[in-house]
Amino acid sequence: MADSLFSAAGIEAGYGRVQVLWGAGLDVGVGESVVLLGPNGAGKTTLLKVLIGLMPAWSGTLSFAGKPITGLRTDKRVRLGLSYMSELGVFPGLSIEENLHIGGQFVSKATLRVRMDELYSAFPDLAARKSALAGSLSGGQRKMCGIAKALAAGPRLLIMDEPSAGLSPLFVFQVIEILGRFRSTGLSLLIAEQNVAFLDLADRVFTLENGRIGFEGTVAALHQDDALHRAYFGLG
Amino acid sequence: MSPDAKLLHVEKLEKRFGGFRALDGVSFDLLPGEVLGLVGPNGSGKTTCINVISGLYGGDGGQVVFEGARIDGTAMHKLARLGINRTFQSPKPFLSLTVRENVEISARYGHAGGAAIDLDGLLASLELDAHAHRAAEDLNSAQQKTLDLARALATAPRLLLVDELAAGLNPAELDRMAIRLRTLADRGMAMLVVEHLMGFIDKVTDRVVVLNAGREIFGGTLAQATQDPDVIRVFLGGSHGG
Amino acid sequence: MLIGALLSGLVFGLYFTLVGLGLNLVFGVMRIVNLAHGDFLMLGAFAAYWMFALFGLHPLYAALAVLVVFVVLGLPIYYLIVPRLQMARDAEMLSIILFFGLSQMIEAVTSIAFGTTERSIPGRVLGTGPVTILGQRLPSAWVFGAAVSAIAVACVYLYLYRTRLGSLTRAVMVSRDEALATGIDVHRVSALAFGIGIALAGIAGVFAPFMLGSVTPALGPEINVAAFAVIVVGTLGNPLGTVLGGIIYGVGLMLMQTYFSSWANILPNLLLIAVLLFRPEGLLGRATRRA
Amino acid sequence: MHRVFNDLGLAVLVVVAMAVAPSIYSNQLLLFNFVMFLSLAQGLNVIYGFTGYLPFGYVGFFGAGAYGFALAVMHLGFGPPGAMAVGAAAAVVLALILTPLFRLSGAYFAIANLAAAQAVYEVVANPALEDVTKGPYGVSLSGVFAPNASYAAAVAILAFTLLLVVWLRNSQFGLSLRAIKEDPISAAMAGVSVVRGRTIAWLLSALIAGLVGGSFAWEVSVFYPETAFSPQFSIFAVVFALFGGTATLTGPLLGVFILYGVYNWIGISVPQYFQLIYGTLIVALVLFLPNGLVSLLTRRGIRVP
Amino acid sequence: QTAPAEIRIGHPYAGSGPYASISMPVYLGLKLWVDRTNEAGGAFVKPFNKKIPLKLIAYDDQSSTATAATLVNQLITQDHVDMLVSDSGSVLTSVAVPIARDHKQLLFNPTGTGAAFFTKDNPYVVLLADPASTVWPKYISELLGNSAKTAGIKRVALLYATNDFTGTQASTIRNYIKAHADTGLELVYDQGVPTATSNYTVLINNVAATNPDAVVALGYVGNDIAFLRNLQDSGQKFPFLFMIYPGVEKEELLKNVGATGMEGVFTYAMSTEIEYKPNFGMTAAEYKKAWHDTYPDGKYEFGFNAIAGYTVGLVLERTLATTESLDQLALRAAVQGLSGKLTTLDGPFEVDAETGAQLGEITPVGQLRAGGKMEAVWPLDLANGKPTFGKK
Ligand SMILES: Nc1ncnc2c1ncn2[C@@H]1O[C@H](COP(=O)(O)OP(=O)(O)OP(=O)(O)O)[C@@H](O)[C@H]1O
Ligand SMILES: Nc1ncnc2c1ncn2[C@@H]1O[C@H](COP(=O)(O)OP(=O)(O)OP(=O)(O)O)[C@@H](O)[C@H]1O
Ligand SMILES: [Mg+2]
Ligand SMILES: [Mg+2]
Repeated sequence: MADSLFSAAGIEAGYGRVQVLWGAGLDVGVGESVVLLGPNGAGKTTLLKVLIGLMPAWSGTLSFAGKPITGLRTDKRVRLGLSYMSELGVFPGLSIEENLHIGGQFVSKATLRVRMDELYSAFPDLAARKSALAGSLSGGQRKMCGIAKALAAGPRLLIMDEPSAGLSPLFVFQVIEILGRFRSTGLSLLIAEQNVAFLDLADRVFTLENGRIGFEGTVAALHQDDALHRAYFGLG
Repeated sequence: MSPDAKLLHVEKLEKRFGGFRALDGVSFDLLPGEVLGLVGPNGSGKTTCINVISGLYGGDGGQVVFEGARIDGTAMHKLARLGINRTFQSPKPFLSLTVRENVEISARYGHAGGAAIDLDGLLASLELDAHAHRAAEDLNSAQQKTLDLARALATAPRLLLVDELAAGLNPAELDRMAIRLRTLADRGMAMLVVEHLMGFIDKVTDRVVVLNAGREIFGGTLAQATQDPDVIRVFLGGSHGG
Repeated sequence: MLIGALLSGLVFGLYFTLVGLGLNLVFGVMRIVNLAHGDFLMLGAFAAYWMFALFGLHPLYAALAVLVVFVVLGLPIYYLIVPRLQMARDAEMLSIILFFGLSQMIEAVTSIAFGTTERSIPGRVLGTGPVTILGQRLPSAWVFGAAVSAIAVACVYLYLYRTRLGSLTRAVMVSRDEALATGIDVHRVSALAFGIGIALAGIAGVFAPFMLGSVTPALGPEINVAAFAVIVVGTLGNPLGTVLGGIIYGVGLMLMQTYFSSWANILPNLLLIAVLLFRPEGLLGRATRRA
Repeated sequence: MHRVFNDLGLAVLVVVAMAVAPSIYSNQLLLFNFVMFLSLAQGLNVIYGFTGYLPFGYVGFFGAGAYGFALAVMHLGFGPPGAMAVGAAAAVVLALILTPLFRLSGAYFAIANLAAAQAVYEVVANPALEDVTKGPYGVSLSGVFAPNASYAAAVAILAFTLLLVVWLRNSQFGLSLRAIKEDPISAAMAGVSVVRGRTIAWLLSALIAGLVGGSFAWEVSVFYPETAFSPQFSIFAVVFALFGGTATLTGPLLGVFILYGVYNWIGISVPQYFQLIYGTLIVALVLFLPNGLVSLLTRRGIRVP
Repeated sequence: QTAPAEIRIGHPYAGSGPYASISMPVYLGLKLWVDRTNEAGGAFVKPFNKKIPLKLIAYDDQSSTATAATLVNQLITQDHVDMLVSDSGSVLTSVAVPIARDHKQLLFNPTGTGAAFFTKDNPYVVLLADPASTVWPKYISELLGNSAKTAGIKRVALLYATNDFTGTQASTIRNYIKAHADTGLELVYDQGVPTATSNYTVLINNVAATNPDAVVALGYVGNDIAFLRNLQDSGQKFPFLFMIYPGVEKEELLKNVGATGMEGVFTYAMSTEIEYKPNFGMTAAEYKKAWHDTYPDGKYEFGFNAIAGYTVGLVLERTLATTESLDQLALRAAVQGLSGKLTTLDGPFEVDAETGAQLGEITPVGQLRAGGKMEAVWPLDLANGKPTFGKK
């Protein structure tokens, strides 16, 4: 296993007085891709929000690149090299181009220019409508824009919440392919997903059930477990 | 196909946003109890199609005929009472009302005729009964989508428009949802199902229409579609996935 | 008469752009209605008055001083009020009430401190005699005020569209939640926008004694009505829209004064309603989708 | 079922209390203002609490009611009851004319409504209409002045208003309004006629303001357009309703009793710092009780009438 | 009957809001009088044949009529004041009129000049420190008529703020001009503008375009300041310009407009300018000094409203000294009794016996000279100077 880039341990969190996470923890190595599987309402989104700092953890610790980041604000975490793609993913009232600029807010101008060219060639649909408002895009187009925006930050770890939800099969392949390409440049990934096609990207898998980590291991190990296989790959 | 047998007849539907043609002459028919899959790449106009049929947007050309009468231009709440209902791609429940109140409202105001709906039974069949007295804002997004469905079903529609209900469900849940929709169709409810997961489409639909850039590029069974080179090129991308 | 009305409408309208600009910015970024906007303007006017009366300070320097002081003043006010307010369920509506209360406080303190008489700064301070443009004579103070407005608008435009902080500001305008998720320090961006917003009101206030004849502590509410008209007719969050709104307002007002003078004050109201009804997103706005 | 009785009980209690109050306390005009603001705050509750639209120009309907009353007395020779009906009708007609404002949402609606009220004021106060409205010169209706009768009328209006709110809170129609408030598109798809629901709530809300305006015109009998269209009526109604907590029966009532009570108390005891103290109070209240007084209870899961 | 320990005087005033600038000076003038009187041991009250201290109960109505109404009611029903003085200006006075009448309490009205308040069937109101709006422009109308004959001032432009105070004066002047068409007087411009108008550049242009000999521009203080400043800035001159406030609140106008900007303007020559020989109370000069001694910080300008407040006090004092009892109708009778006998620093006091409207205190027309000096120019018996007219 590679050196640890990011780790979370014993995370408890919730909304109001309702506790959702009960001591969940996970870690991502440098250059590693981790997929977080889990049924609806297990708390995946909640966990990711805690990891990026959008929600406070009631207890537990977080560290990134060896530094503790538990109480750090989101913007500080982003500066350190974390990046998050929410379920919405874009600024609907800004153009695609502006979205990418905001995504790359902490990156130097020259680097950003190069990266944006890369992103536009990876997402030709976006390149064709640079000045369209992200809010006028279809669900799938928006996701593409959101991914591009998150990548524009040039993060070391990209955290994504169900990037494939609502994407057409072609786009799912494209997204996986694009993420694969960025992974090979050393990007670490932490992806909450339902779509098992993403397991192609995964070095390791965590499952989250009722706010607790259930399974942790490689994709191969997941396949070997009958019960898990049934739960996450379905019968058909 | 005799004209009166058709439940829904969509002809040369057009919708423009500014200069952009989101729908560019889409036509299809739907029989009672038939499930039609509406698929296509992102941005091809599927949601727009549902938006126009359900009255959220007025069309810019073409017509929509439901049970022999033109319905384009009819207000949404009237369409609901006529027997057309829908779910939303991003769920839109009444957040501060309870789950039960959500469905009560549509049963009370949107009921499209026929026998009264057993709301508790409906909630139970959708696995929402445990949350009946919780506010809808406490549900997660998949549960909210299911609530959208419950609300639509509470009006006893004859035509149900389903927009990406399955997105975000895990495989086990997907299977259960597919069975549910199939059961409804078998009882005579016609459906237009928009979905990207081909496995789900395969289980639920009788037929598919593939849209691209606001135009139909294919009509037929899913099996045929997966062989069609255009469909593969713009939509499926090599493999038929899901 | 027509040309005179059009020309002074233009000049007067540019000034009203400045009057509305800060309100626009604050609403755009924080989704709060600063009903104390007019009172901050009034404070700017009193600041300029006293700086002139005590030290003979030229309004231009007063404007610079007001800019600095108000931006700095805006930060604590922001942190004291806005984050708490935004935790409320219907913060947008609640803000109307909160800032109404603040406006009362400002007016009360000003009345107690300075009394209720009319105050102004002599017109000659901004140049003597009328300026002749296209054969029309305009008060030189007005031309001055309009010029400062134009500069302020240009600065705000450059800030929003040409600086990094500005584009972050626009991102917050679009979606606070997404801004948080993207790692934007929303409070810093908002606090600054709030400070700039009231500073713009303050600068407009510096010129109010010239543009409006004189000022009293009760000036606020009147100004708000005009400012609302200007920013709604233009587009929320769009400084160019505010320019358009201001000019339409100014020209409309002057034309009304010329041809239907007793109805002149109904104009901003009708303008505002008409624009909202026919183009709810404002004249320069772009619509987003509903489902 | 006993929900309804709780609500009704509270309504009856308030109406009876206000009906007997003048025999205990002799500043009847102050009591009148209490009754007036109770109705106005609840009238605002009907539209804001149940549909989410904040009419910041609510005084437009109040003024229309007052001037409707005055014109009916001056030009048609109507007695006060008939003139009240005319006032109410004027407010409802104005509300009908303004229904297109529902295309707007949030602050846009509030601001547009404010502008509409200003526009009505500008029309009424215009000297060009001196023959009809007496323009800026004000109306004098000393012929119908009868403070006891107008007080009774105001209490009757309050009773009507409270019953209306009780009904909205306990009926299917009220539930459909809340659905519209949450999400109009979903409500339409659930078969609720959004336009109809909103319009009914809007007209009812305007009707209340119109009636109150009529009773106000009757009570004061001499007034100027500035009086009948004073923005203070809107602002107070909004502040009181929000301070108490909207969409409940109790909230706006508490808001009026407490805040307007405090208002008068400050005004009489420390007039020099009246405005400062009241302004500070409002700011503090919003910051510390952003969801209204009743949220102290509802937050703990207690149902408030 | 035993004498009360104090005479309670009730008065609502506007400490904030749009009417504060006219209301505060009246309140402070009244307060000055109360304080001075109490220093001297109180006011002599005839029914008890001794001096009794005064107590001023004043509430802030914040320029709100609804609040003003409840406060008036409070003063009557809770504070049981002996004498009730309404707030300044017609709008805030209006709500007090029916309340006072209903409670059979005499309303001492300082400056609420709206004609509608004064009806024959209501004995419970009396106007003290201003003539009724219809009476006020008597002399300026006459001066216009005279100037038409003697100086060729014929084409008149009338521009007024649309409120009760200025609107009523405008219509009096308009009627005069129409009735005196034989003198050659002619209205060439007649427009009302909203009272909130704060810029007159375009209006001045439009007025000038009608080529008038005389401009009569009627507004409140703020309007007049804006008009004069815009006029000065625009470089436009009119041979004859009449405005209200250059005379009424001269100090405030001088501070805001400057003496040059006001030179040659015709205006009401108020008691601040005309040395009336009061038969009771301080002279204008003495009062002005007293005012500046009492309120030295310049927050509240000395002017007509300041005099009005003090004048109200003087009338109250004389009323107490001559009334048969503290009964409200007796007070009214006593006020009536002062009519034609009392002259204050504000001029001769004369009340319409039937309606309670003020007929005296009519202000002559004055004209401003260099340095802000004023000469009364009409009527001739009060004049200490001659009207001069500018060039076209
Ligand atoms: N804003 C909220 N307020 C209260 N409870 C919430 C909120 N958001 C989520 N929850 C609850 O927290 C639990 C976990 O939700 P979360 O969204 O984290 O799940 P998830 O695994 O991301 O599900 P999904 O697959 O639907 O995205 C759910 O039971 C949900 O009802
Ligand atoms: N209100 C709108 N304003 C402007 N453009 C719109 C609007 N609604 C839809 N569009 C455009 O119409 C096209 C079709 O959108 P639609 O939402 O129907 O796609 P879709 O097929 O549902 O895509 P997805 O699968 O991603 O949901 C898109 O390009 C979108 O940008
Ligand atoms: Mg989730
Ligand atoms: Mg879609």
